Amino acid sequence: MQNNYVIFKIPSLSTNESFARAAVAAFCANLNPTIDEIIEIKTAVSEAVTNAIIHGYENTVGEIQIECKIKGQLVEIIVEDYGSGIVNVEMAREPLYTTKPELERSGMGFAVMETYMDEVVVLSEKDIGTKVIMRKTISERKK
Amino acid sequence: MQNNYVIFKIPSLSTNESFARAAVAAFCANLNPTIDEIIEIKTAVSEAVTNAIIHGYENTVGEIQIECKIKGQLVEIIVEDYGSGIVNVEMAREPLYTTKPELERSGMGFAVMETYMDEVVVLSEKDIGTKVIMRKTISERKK
Amino acid sequence: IGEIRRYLRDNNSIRVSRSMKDTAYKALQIRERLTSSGSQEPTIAEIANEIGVDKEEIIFALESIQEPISLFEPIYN
Ligand SMILES: Nc1ncnc2c1ncn2[C@@H]1O[C@H](COP(=O)(O)OP(=O)(O)O)[C@@H](O)[C@H]1O
Ligand SMILES: Nc1ncnc2c1ncn2[C@@H]1O[C@H](COP(=O)(O)OP(=O)(O)O)[C@@H](O)[C@H]1O
Ligand SMILES: [Mg+2]
Ligand SMILES: [Mg+2]
Repeated sequence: MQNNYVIFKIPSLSTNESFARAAVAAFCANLNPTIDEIIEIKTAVSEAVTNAIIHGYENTVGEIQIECKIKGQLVEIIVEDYGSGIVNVEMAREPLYTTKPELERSGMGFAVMETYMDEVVVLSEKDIGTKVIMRKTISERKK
Repeated sequence: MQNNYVIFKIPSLSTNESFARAAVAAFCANLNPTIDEIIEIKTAVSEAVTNAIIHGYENTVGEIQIECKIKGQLVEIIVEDYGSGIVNVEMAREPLYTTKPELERSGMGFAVMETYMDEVVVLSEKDIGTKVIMRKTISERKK
Repeated sequence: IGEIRRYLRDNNSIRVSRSMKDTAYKALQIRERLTSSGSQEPTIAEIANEIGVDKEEIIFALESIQEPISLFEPIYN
């Protein structure tokens, strides 16, 4: 299986969330994942994209870039925004931590990403943006 | 219906043709097309992407950029490569004209694009690349 | 999350390629049914609504049952 990648840029409209996760899932379909694995990837991507929309670009619309790289059975997904950034990443990553309790946010987005992906790296800088890097290895299956 | 767009970049591997056309069609899903309209969009995009792969990047692999812009019920799709370019666009667009008869190419790619899309514009320059702009209006349907 | 994981594990052995094909066939059946009963051709949104999936999924699912277009074959109708 060849190395492959796709990079998408979309505006941070909530209508694009379903497109983003369906597109990433379809791109990963070549690795022959199980339904579970695809649901996990879609859910993790959804959390990262939602964060970019409601936190990164809170009162505005900006561009979100999603990169999906495949190397063998390894998938790496990067969700990037050029919005508000996170001041304290360690604190933000704590389960239940949210800056939007009034929106009934659960504060569980990062916890979900960490549960469903093998590795999650968050790079962020105030007023510059946020980059969430997630990796997952899809198990090989007997052909 | 809001203005919206997606820009995506993928390497010119034949395995990406299927993903590229489905991704464009999926993005157009917001316009509420029928399955027939989806097939028409996919077929036109397929032709343009195949051309970028086999002609634009003939003996190599390069990047293809696909942009899809939506304004109301109008969709504009741009397929761009930075490869060999077309020396004589008018001649290339003639039905049955092909530079690859040995591959049993039909020379009908542009004719197909023109049949399924409302408008096709081709911009190209030798050794710089090719840009195919296609537009289609999706009829409104009762919800 | 524990609950979600338990629910998901029930689908464990099924590959996504299989479920995508199923969605595609359902979509085509619905289209067939609605068209032959005299109604206008259904839209992707109507079909997605009936199956209960995102409309983008219907489109990627339909792609999964399409024969890959050979780069060496004439493609026009
Ligand atoms: N892309 C982002 N841009 C700015 N802030 C973010 C971003 N992603 C996450 N955050 C911050 O991290 C917090 C925790 O995120 P998360 O775990 O997804 O919980 P929730 O979204 O429910 O608040 C958010 O409340 C927000 O303050
Ligand atoms: N992206 C491209 N880059 C370079 N040449 C191209 C490109 N697209 C089309 N062409 C040229 O235009 C011709 C006609 O294209 P087309 O109508 O699709 O027919 P076919 O692909 O079957 O040859 C090709 O044979 C090729 O010479
Ligand atoms: Mg969140
Ligand atoms: Mg062609």
